[in-house]
Parts: sequence; C-alpha cells; structure tokens
Amino acid sequence: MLVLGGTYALLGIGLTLIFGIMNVVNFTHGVLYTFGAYVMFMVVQQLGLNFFLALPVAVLAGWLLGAAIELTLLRPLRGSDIDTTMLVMIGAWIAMQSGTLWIWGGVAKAVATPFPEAPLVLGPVSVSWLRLFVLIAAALLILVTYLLINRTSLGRAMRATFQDHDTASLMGVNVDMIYTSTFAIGSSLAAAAGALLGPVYVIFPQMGDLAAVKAFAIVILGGLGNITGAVIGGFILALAEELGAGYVSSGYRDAMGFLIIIAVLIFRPTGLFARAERVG
Amino acid sequence: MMTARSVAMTIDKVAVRFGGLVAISDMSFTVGEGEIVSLIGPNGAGKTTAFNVMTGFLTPSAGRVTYRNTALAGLKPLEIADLGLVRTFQRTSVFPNDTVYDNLLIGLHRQGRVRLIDSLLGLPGARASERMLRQRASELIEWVGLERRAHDAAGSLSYGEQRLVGVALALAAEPSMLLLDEPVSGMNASETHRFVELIRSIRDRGITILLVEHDMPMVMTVSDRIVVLNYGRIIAEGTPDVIRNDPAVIEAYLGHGAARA
Amino acid sequence: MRAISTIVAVAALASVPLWLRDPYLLNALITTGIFIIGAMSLNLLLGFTGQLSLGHIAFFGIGAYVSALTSLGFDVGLPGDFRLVHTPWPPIAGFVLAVVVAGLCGYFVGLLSFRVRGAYFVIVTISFAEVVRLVALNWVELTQGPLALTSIPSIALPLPGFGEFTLRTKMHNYYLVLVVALIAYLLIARLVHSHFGRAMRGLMENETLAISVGIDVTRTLTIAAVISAAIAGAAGSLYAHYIRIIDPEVFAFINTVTMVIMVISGGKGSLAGPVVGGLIFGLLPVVLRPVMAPEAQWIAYGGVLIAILFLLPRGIVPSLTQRLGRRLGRTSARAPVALTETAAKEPA
Amino acid sequence: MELPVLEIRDMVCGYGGVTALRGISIDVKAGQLVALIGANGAGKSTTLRAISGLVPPREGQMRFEGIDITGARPPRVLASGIAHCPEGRRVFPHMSVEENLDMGAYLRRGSGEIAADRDRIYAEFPRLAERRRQAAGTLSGGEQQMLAIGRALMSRPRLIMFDEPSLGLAPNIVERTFAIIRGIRDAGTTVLLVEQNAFAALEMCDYAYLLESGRIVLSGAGAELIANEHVRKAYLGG
Amino acid sequence: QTIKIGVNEPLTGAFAASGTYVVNGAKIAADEINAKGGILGKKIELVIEDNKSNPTEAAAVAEKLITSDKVPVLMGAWGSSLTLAVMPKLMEYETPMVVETSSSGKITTTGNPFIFRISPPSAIEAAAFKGIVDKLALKKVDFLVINNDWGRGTAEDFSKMMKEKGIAVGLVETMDQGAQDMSAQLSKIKGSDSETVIVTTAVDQLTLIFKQAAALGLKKRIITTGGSQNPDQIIAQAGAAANGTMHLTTFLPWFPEKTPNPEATNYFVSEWKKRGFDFAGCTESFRGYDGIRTVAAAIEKAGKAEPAAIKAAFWDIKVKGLNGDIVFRKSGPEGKESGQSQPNVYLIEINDGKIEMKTL
Ligand SMILES: Nc1ncnc2c1ncn2[C@@H]1O[C@H](COP(=O)(O)OP(=O)(O)OP(=O)(O)O)[C@@H](O)[C@H]1O
Ligand SMILES: Nc1ncnc2c1ncn2[C@@H]1O[C@H](COP(=O)(O)OP(=O)(O)OP(=O)(O)O)[C@@H](O)[C@H]1O
Ligand SMILES: [Mg+2]
Ligand SMILES: [Mg+2]
Repeated sequence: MLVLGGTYALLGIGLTLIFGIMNVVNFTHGVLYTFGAYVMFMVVQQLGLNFFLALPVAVLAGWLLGAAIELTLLRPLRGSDIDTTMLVMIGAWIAMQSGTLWIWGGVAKAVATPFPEAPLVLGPVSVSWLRLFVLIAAALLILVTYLLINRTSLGRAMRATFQDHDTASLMGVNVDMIYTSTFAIGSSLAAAAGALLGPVYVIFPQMGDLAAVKAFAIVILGGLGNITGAVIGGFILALAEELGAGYVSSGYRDAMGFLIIIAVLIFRPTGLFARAERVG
Repeated sequence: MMTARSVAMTIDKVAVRFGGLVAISDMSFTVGEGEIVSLIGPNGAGKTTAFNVMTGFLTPSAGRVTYRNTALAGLKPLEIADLGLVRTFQRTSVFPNDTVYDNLLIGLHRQGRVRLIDSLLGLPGARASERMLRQRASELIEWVGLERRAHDAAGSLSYGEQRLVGVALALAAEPSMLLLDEPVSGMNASETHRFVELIRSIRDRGITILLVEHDMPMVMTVSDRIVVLNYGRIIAEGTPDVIRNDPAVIEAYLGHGAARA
Repeated sequence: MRAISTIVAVAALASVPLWLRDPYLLNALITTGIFIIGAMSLNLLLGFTGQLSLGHIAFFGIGAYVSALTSLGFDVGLPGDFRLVHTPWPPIAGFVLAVVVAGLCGYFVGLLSFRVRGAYFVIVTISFAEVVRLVALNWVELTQGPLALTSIPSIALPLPGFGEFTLRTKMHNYYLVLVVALIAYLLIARLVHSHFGRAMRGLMENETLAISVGIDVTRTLTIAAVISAAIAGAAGSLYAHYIRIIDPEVFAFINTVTMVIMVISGGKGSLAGPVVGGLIFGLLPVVLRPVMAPEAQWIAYGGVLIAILFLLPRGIVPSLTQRLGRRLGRTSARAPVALTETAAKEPA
Repeated sequence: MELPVLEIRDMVCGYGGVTALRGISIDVKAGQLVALIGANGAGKSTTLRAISGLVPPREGQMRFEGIDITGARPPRVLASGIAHCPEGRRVFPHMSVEENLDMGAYLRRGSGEIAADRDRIYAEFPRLAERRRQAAGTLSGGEQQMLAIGRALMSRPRLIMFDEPSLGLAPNIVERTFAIIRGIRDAGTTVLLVEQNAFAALEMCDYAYLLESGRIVLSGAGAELIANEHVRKAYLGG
Repeated sequence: QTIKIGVNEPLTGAFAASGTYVVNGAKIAADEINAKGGILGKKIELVIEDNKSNPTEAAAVAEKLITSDKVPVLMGAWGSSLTLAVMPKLMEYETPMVVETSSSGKITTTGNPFIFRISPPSAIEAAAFKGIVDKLALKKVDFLVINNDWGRGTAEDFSKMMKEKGIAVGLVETMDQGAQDMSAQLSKIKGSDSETVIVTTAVDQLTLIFKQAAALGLKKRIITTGGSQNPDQIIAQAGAAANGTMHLTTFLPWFPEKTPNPEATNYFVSEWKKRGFDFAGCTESFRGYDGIRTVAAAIEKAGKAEPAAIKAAFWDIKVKGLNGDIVFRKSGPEGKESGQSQPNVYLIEINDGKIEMKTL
C-alpha cells in the first residue's frame, strides 16, 4: 500500500506539474513511465550496469525525452487551445507506445535487483527490501520536487509563467526555458516512477496506460497544480484500491478508486485541496 | 430628490467573512425604486463583495438581502437574475470568441426563451423570436456606440471597448435593477460624460441603479444618494453634497485632491 | 451555398454503395460511420459547451449493451430472491431503449457536470466510463462479463403491412448508419443554431457572465448531455447489431480516444468537423494497413495526427474555411490574438 | 538639447489581421515623464506592448539608450532597463502578494536590497502589507492594481511604463500613486505613462503625445495639450 | 500461383507478444511445407494481418482477408472475444477458420460450422486434469484467474470438475488484464483454508503472482492452467519464487522425447532457435505451427483451395500435431456443429529453476 501510494504520488506530482501547472493534458505521461522502466531494463539487463546507477540514468533519459517532446511538439503550438495540445499528445502517445513495442517487443521484461529475496520482517509486517528502497527513493524525489517548486525562484517563475505567461515574461522570465524545463522535470518524474516500479513488477509496452489514468485521477483528487495534494491523493487512491480489493471484490478493485473520485468531486468539486477563487 | 418612493432593495445587517478576514460587517441600507445609489469606499472596502452577495455569487455569513419583497437568501445567481437583478463585472467580462453582435444575442437570452422543441423544429414562434432578438441586439450596440466593432470578436476589443460591451450585456438582460461595478474605469472624461447620459436614460426607463465607482466627478453628478463603506462598515450615507464634505469620508477615501472634483 | 454543399456531400455519401463493391471497404465505412455518430455526439459536448468527456464511450457502450440485451433477453437474480427475466424483443425496440437509457445516463452525468467543470469533469467522465466497464465486466449474470454477448440479431425494420425487413447486407447497414447519422447531424445543427445553442456557447466562453445574464447552467448542460448521450447510445446500438458481439472491451479507453481524435482533428465546434475527421481517421488504418508493418502503422497514425494539427491547429474544417474565406476576400470575425489564455479564463 | 533615451521610429504593429499602430514615432528623454493619451482602442496599450516586446513590431525601429531593441523579447527588454506595468492588473492569481512582489525582482540579485524595496512598497501601500500572504487573485480590484504597480517598481528600471495605473483605485490612492510616479521621475527614472485621467496626466507630464486610430496626431508639453481645443473637447470632457 | 491462408492475429495492442509468437510459429510451418514442395503443387502464402487486439478490427481483418485477399481459409484470432467477433463473418462468407488459441466454450457451442479449434477449451483442460487430481490429493482449492473469458471460463469448468470429484472450492478471485499488483488477492487467499491455488493468466501476471506470493509468504501449492505459461520466462523472471509451482501445459518443448511426435517437436524447436526467437515462446508458437499444418492438411485433402471443400475436408483429416493427433470431433448444436480436437494436457513442475515432468 505504502509503496503503491509512494509511486502513485510520484506519478501524480509529475503530472500535476504538466497538467495542473502547464495546463497540458499530457497523454505521454504513461509512455514516459514505461520509458523509464525500459531504460532501467536496458541499463541493468542489456548493458549489465549497476542497479543504482540505472535510476539516475532513467531520470536523465526521461528529462531529455521530455525536453525533446516539448521542443518539437508543444513549442510550435504555444498558444493553441488545450484540446489541440491534448490531441498532439495523444498522437505522440500512440506513436511512442508503438515505438516501444517495435524496439523492445511485446514480451514482458523483468529487471534483476541487488536486494535479497527474503523480506524484512518487523514484527507483524514484512516488507521486501526492494519495496522499501522504492518507497524511500520516491519520498526523496517528492521532497526535492516540493522544495524546487515552492522554495526556489525557478519554482516561483514556473508557477508565474503558467498563471500568466505574458506578464511573467514582463518580469524577465524566459518563458520558453520554463516551458521546456517544467515539461522535462514532470517527464523525468514519470520516468523515475517507471524505473522504480519496473523492477517491482514486469515491464511491457502498455504498462503506462493504467498508470497514466491513475495519475490524472490523483492530480484531480489533490486539486490541480497542488503538489501536496497530489501526494495525499496518491495515498488515498492506493488505500481505496487496497480496501476495495480486500473488502468488496477484487473485480471491483479499480472501480473503488474511481468511485472515490466521483464521490470526492461531488462533495468538493475542485478536489480535496482547492485553491481560493473569487468572482467579480 | 428624496421624495418617498417604494423600496426596491433592502440590505439588512449583512456580514461576509473569508476565513479570518472580515470583508463586510453589519452593512444595512436600502435602494429605492428608480433611484441611482452609489456605493463608494476605499479599495478593498467590500463593495464588489456586496455585489457578489446581492447577486447570489456569495452567501453572506450573516444578514439578509431582500429585493422587491423576495428574500434572496438561498437563491442561486440564475434565480436572482430572473428576478431582474443584473450586474456588470469589475474586470472586463465578455464572451471573447464571439462577435460583439453575438455577445448581445447571448446576453438577450432571457428575452428569447422559447421551448427547445420549437426551435428544434424551426416553428414560426421561434423564428419570430429570433427576429426580435436581432433587432434588439442592433439597438443595444448602437446605444453604446459600438456599431463599428459589431462584427469583431469581443476579445479583440480594447479594454475600454470591452467595458462597454459588458454594460450592453447587462442591459440586454432587461434588468429591473442594474448593479454596475466600476463601469467607467478605463474611459476618459469625455467617454465618461457620454456614459453618464447613458445611465440617466437607463434610469428614465424605470431601472434602479446601484453603482460602484471611483470616478468622483461622475459619482457626484449622477447619484441621488451615496453610501460610503470603509473596512466593510458603512461610515456615511447621504446626498453627494453631504458626502463631499464629510470629514471621515475625505480622510478615508477622497483625499484632499477631491476638492477639485 | 452551405445547403448546397451539404446536399452534395449527402448525395455523394448515399451513392457510395452503388459503385463501391468491395465489402471490406464498405465494412470499414460502416464502422467508421458508427464512430462518426459517436464523434458527433461528443462534439455537441466538447465543441459547443466546452466540456470534454473522456468517458463518452460509456454512453456508446451502454447503448450497445442495452440494445443487445433487449434483443437477446436475460435472466438475472436481484437481491432478495427476485429474478428479473426478460424475453427477447425485436432489435428495433432495443435501438429505441438504447437511446432512452443512454439519454438517462447522460442526465445523471449531466447533473454531475453541474458541479464540476473542465479537468474535473474530464475525470468524472473517465471514472464513470471505468465504473460502467467494470460493472459490465463483473456482472456476469447479466452481461456475461468477459464471455461476451454473442449472436446479437441484425436490426429489422417493421414495415406495416409487409412484415419486417431485416437489414442483413452491408448495403442495408450502410444506409441505416447513413440515415441515423443524418438525423443526428440535423438534430445537432438545429440545436446549436437555436437560441439554446447560443446559451451553450455563452457558457463555454464565460460561465460567470453567462449566469449573470440569466443562462441556466444546469439545464443547458444537462440538456446537452442528454442529447449527446442519447446519440452516442444510438451509435452503440448500431454497433452491437452490426458487429453482433459485444464484450466489455467496447468501453476501452482507446475507443473514446478515437472519437476525440475525430472531433478535434476535424474541428471541434464545427458541425462538419467530426465527419471530416472521422472519415480521415476511420479510413486511415485501411490505407496504412497494406503499406507498412503493424507497429509502423500506429506510428504513422500518430504522426498524421500530429501533422494535421501542426498545419491546421484549429482542426481541419475551421482552419480550411477560414483560409478559404480569406482567399475569397470575405472578412471573417476578427479573432482576438490570445495575449494570455490564462488571464482570459480568470473570472475575477 | 539632450538625446532621447527611448526612440521609436515609424513603428507599425498589429494583431493577426488587425493593424493597431500605423507608423508612430515617439521620443522619450532621460528623466522625463512622458504621457500618452487617446481614446479607447487608439493603440496606447499596443504601443507599450510593442516596446516591451509582447507584440513584435511589423515595421519600424526602437532604440533604448542607443541599443536597438526592435523585436527583442520581453526578458531582454527588461534586462536592458525597461519595466512595463501592464493594463488590467495582471497579477499572478494563485501566488501570494509577497510572491508577486518577488516576481517583480526576478532578474535582480541580492536579497537584502530586494527586501528593503519590498518594505518600501508596503509602506506606500499599507493595504498590501496587511495582505502579504493572501492569494493575489482574491484581492479586490484596487488592491490588485496596487500590487501590479508595486511589482513593476520592484525591478528598479531606468525607464518604467505604466498602463492606466489609476484604474480602479480610490481617489486618495490615485493621488498617492501619482505622487509616487512624480517621485520616481524626480529621482531620475524616466517614465512613460498611459492614462485615461488625461487631465491629471497632462498636468504632471513633461511632454505628451496624443494617439488617435494608431497615429500620433499631436504632441507637445502637457500645458500645450490642455490648452488645445480638440483635446479639451475629446478627452477632458470640456 | 500460390494458395493463400489468412492469418488474423494481434500484433499490436495488449496481446501483441502472444500474437507475434503464434505468427512466427505459423511462418515456420509455411516455410517447412513450401520447402517440401508445397501443397497441390503450389506454394502456400500466409496473408498475415494485425487485428490490433481489438474485436472490431478482428472482424474487419476477416472481411479483408476473405473479400480482398480471397483467402479460402483462415487461422485466428488468438483471444476469444477476437474470435467471437470474427465468427459472424465466417458465416457470412462461408469460410472456415482454424482457431489456434481461444478457449471460450462459446466458440464451439453456438452453432458455427466454420470453426475448427485445436486449442483446448477450459472444459477439455478440466477433463484432462480430472485424471490427475486424485494423485495430487487435493482437498480444497482457491482460484485466482484473469478477469476475461479465459480466466472466468477456467474457474467455472474447473470448479465443476472439482465438485464432481468431491473437492471443495473456496475463493474465486479475479485480476484485471494488465493489473500489476495482486497482493490484495493473494493476501485473501493466504488467509483461506485451502491448500491449493489454481491460477489462470498469461505469463507476465504469473511471474508477478509468484514473486508477490513469495514476498507474502504464501505457502500453498500453485497450479497454473491454460497453456500460456512460458515456464522458461517464468524461471528467468521470477527466479526462486517459481520453485515448486506446477503447470498444466499443452506442449513439452523441453522433453521432445516425451511428446507424441518427437521428431516434429525436435524440428520445430530447432527451427525456432535457429531463427533466433526466444525459447520461452515455444509454448505459444507451436499452436501457430500446428494450426497452419492443420490448414494445409485440409487443403491437401480437399484437393482444391476452395472454402466449402476445405471445410468438408477438416472433418476427415488426422494431423500429427506437436501435441498429439489433431482430429476434429463434433461440438455444438446438431446440424451446425463446430470442430474441436482433443489435445493432450501435461503437468510439469518447476524445481530448482528446472522444468520437470510431473510423473504421477
Ligand atoms: N475570495 C476571497 N478570499 C479572501 N479574501 C477576499 C476574497 N474576496 C475578497 N476578499 C477580500 O475582501 C475585501 C473586500 O473585497 P472587495 O473586492 O469587495 O473590495 P472592493 O470594495 O470591491 O474594492 P475595490 O474598490 O478595490 O474593487 C478585500 O480586502 C479582499 O482582499
Ligand atoms: N489581443 C488582441 N487581438 C486583436 N486585436 C486587438 C487585441 N488587443 C487590441 N486589439 C485591437 O488593437 C487596437 C488598439 O488596442 P489598444 O488595446 O492598444 O487600445 P488602447 O488605446 O489601449 O485602448 P483602451 O483605452 O480602451 O485601453 C484596438 O482596435 C483593438 O481592437
Ligand atoms: Mg471592487
Ligand atoms: Mg489600453
């Protein structure tokens, strides 16, 4: 549950940057997640390099791919409406997913980890070492992102840019650079989530689809653009699914998550952590 | 001026809080039928907030607003608009991607209600109503003097022009009482002058007007009565002449340059 | 001018089965046509009220299941030892029920949409579709779950005095789809050009202002959602009776995405947009299939999508009419140049 | 006669198919307060947007302190010393008042000086100090306007352009704002001012331009324009 | 001039990996047949189309193969819903199809006389398993199955068989196709009082289940069914967690000598390796191989490449498949029966990372 929540949160904050702050309905988020996992696979299994080295490589690769997507696909459409960019991202999603299928084939891959198979037993709970590592790594990444967005002038410039980019540019912000780096950071977080979860599960071309839908749900649950909200939303969704599977029926496991979302939005139409708005 | 007339709107002990912040406290005043009342006060005094309460966009923390004997508590903005209480917005507010003309057609929604099935089948009733709407829309455009821009997208107009569209939109809704939030901000003295004429002619059609405005020369010429708000409280109320010379108002709001106005 | 081009287009479409003898292409046109109807219904919401439903396939799927179950019959246990038994009805009744039930679902989702907007609406619709899919998957007694409903009969039209006429051949089905599509098109056209359509546009562009001039948000959105869902349900019913098997896979996200692609690439908010976008993206796979490897087909599909948007960012139909209009020297409304989209959206 | 810091030559500028400026030339001399007046839709805001690089000019030349800034993007224009306080407030709605002010100092280094400037603005507009942590989007219209002015001042420019700074401000705050503007001019900062309150603008400026339908139709010292019959009739309500 | 055979398989989408394996197996069969001179003096040509793991597409592909490419016979379409979507087209154009993988009972029971299936539906698998259950001394079993026709069908048919044998059936848990975390289901199963879990799903989820079961300390006997296990991939990916698991499978590429047709198995496995494919794929791809050989035999028997003749010929052929003789028996409503062959089913066990034949 915790591990799931942690990676959901990671996926969620990556997307809340791109969707919540940049206002791009990013259909490639799931592919970037998949991509991170395949990079992990490539580095560990195909190149035979160290597992701990692979993680930063995957993050970097996600960053570069994200930057490339922003530069080639989003920049020329700057200023078009949100549905147009969404559709371009859908196109990219379809093409990239088939690309992974082409490159790596449809057969699922697994990544060997350096952790012992035997779980760590702490009283009544037993956790596998790998999952513990994933949780810690995810928590660190979340913390770093939080500080970056809320405590640095780069983070402030990001938020300003997506609230009003003309005015931000009047403040001296290089908005092009901000667009690219925000998308790249969001992408690298998705890749990180994939790289962390790839070894826990197995890796295949469509693994990102469900992950992406859940990421969207988490972002909404937590309130658009709210990092803390995304983290909490991630854990709530994981918890709901776990309880749903445990107490209702495993067939309705995912339904639980979605029902929670519908319920939350009925009672709080702008997510759990809405930002203040005014009329007039 | 102060002849006894029937009361259109009563604001009774209204208070609004945002978290710990008190935006309005214990505000009470009335607006008579056909009267032009101005609500003035320093920035952040709570004027727009008062408008939001009167039009149902905000629920007051305490107190009640009554319009023509209907308590507005619990009514949605739409239901209040149906009572004939229509407002403009302080920020420019238009339908940006439609032409000025189409903006007004949308604004004329309340006049053009026909049964859905009629318009789906293109029945004569629906068509006659369409013709009427087009006629009205052209009149309104002429009235605010935007004929030249009628077929430009409203979002491409300059700031001041958009404000005119906003007023025309409110008028299109055929209000019985009009709430204007800083209508002449962004207009120069001559344009303001024209606007004053416009307001007077609106009032002459029997429409009650509540005005929020910082342009003192305009407020002083057009108002029958002025209510002054400061930090959410009413600090003065009376005719323009009384208000102009009220020391508390000068101190909190007018400043000493106001002598010129 | 516009009427003439519409008539020409309809005549051209109606003549297709007379000269196109290839059943495979006809089949592709029929399924494409069915999805175009779905796309038109989506366009009503997305293009004219600005609400993106990424769960639109739910209404389509509900229509398909309702229609199939009506014509196949079922026998399910309800809580408290009740049994609900239904003996098969003619498929045409299934079609009508599909429209009605999908419309009702649209009503409930519409009520929800009164509370949430924009991105939040998107997620509610996705969630709704997922929940419906999971019900279809897990309520095995009714829907047969993943075992699929099979042997769904073809639609038969009752002809008073002549018995009934079963639409068995491709040509029959082609005309059925064409007729339903035309009705849907006309309905939507009337709606959006009416007074009511203006209310929808107002809502889409500036909701606060729309409310304050007296536009009823709930009613407007709900009516749009009901009509949209009902049309999608009709499409679903056609689908079920044409493909003749349905399983919970009809609710697959990619099916919604297909409709979204058709609408936005063709031009949301334009009546002909979904038709043009639908024909392109419905038939593109047919064109790509013989020329490249399967994975490459998808890559090309995505690439074409991106290319169209790069060239015509507002969608094919609006961008082309704008260009044509400029060439013909007509002055179209001056569109505002977005200095900042974000500021435009702030209500304050 | 000193040379102008800002020279604009025959600038043509527009939006999509619309031409908003049809060849205007403006000179702003160092340390002066220059006013730009005109009716709604005349092109005043467009002029300021063109200078700050928000709307690229189609033709013409712009030089600031001798350096060509034609077509430069806003960050470069700001870096070269020109700040622009835009029309319609344009605060960052989901950021606090304080963060908005800090955005004004985005290109500056040295947190000590920035904090001092911030305090100076709080002193000028005590209302903002009261609302330090409030999200700017929930401020009242006038409060937002004060914030926008304060934010522009935070960049410490050598030339500052105000687009209708008095918009939505209470009379006493308008007075204070004009005093601030005069004050920064007196302290040596060049000012380009667009105002609907034409009388006040003409009264305090050193030089003024009148814009009509995208063309400069008149220019001269403030007093000259006040005296002009056409100006009196069309802009001063007289 | 060639004889065309339509192949309708998922090459993209969720089932891409399996569909590709089947197609590769089919290509081996075609090449082998052509190397020996083809049939009826002509080479055979596979017309391979991707159905995108999507029923609508599967139907469209069938339409294309039959009407544009004019194939007289097809093989396909892997998943049951894909096959079910194709079936009305077979009726429409009266063209037979060999079903190589799908397991849904409906395929052969709804009265489609153009269907000839070589894969075992779960009922046949259950029947084959019936002979072994006594030796395993099962008392109570839980099910963990993929939530599709295959998993659901297996749970149903195996439960029925178990109950006949007096074995209690406990939980029936499902998991969605593509689900990655099955710990909730496994925890539930861990807490039940059964000693055996029957698991039905594809190899990827099996791998995850074994790993997650090991992490949870689930110590029950696990038996997988369905023949899509690719045990080698499981061993490679699940490692020690796979030890002790048992698998009902329909092909034994590890022990050619134990298969009904050792020579053919040897040939197929060596050819598969020679082409550089992953050995793990053998357990899926052999169906494509068998399917094409079955089709070829029917064409040969028919003496001409025409749908009606081929359809009739299917009833008369006996092909030495890699997993026993392929002989079609009638199944479904009278007069409109589909053909169903009866493949062998074996139980294997993974021990110390090696596959062993379970001798009982
Ligand atoms: N949603 C909100 N959340 C928090 N504070 C708010 C909110 N809306 C308004 N306020 C505060 O309430 C006070 C009153 O605001 P209001 O907009 O009514 O002022 P106003 O009198 O219209 O001022 P102005 O003349 O500047 O338009 C302001 O100080 C504002 O900051
Ligand atoms: N974003 C835009 N898109 C299209 N046209 C625009 C846009 N902004 C301004 N215009 C047009 O450019 C012309 C000049 O506008 P500008 O905003 O510069 O006027 P202004 O003098 O500032 O007027 P105001 O006093 O009303 O603010 C106007 O005709 C206006 O319609
Ligand atoms: Mg206000
Ligand atoms: Mg302006």
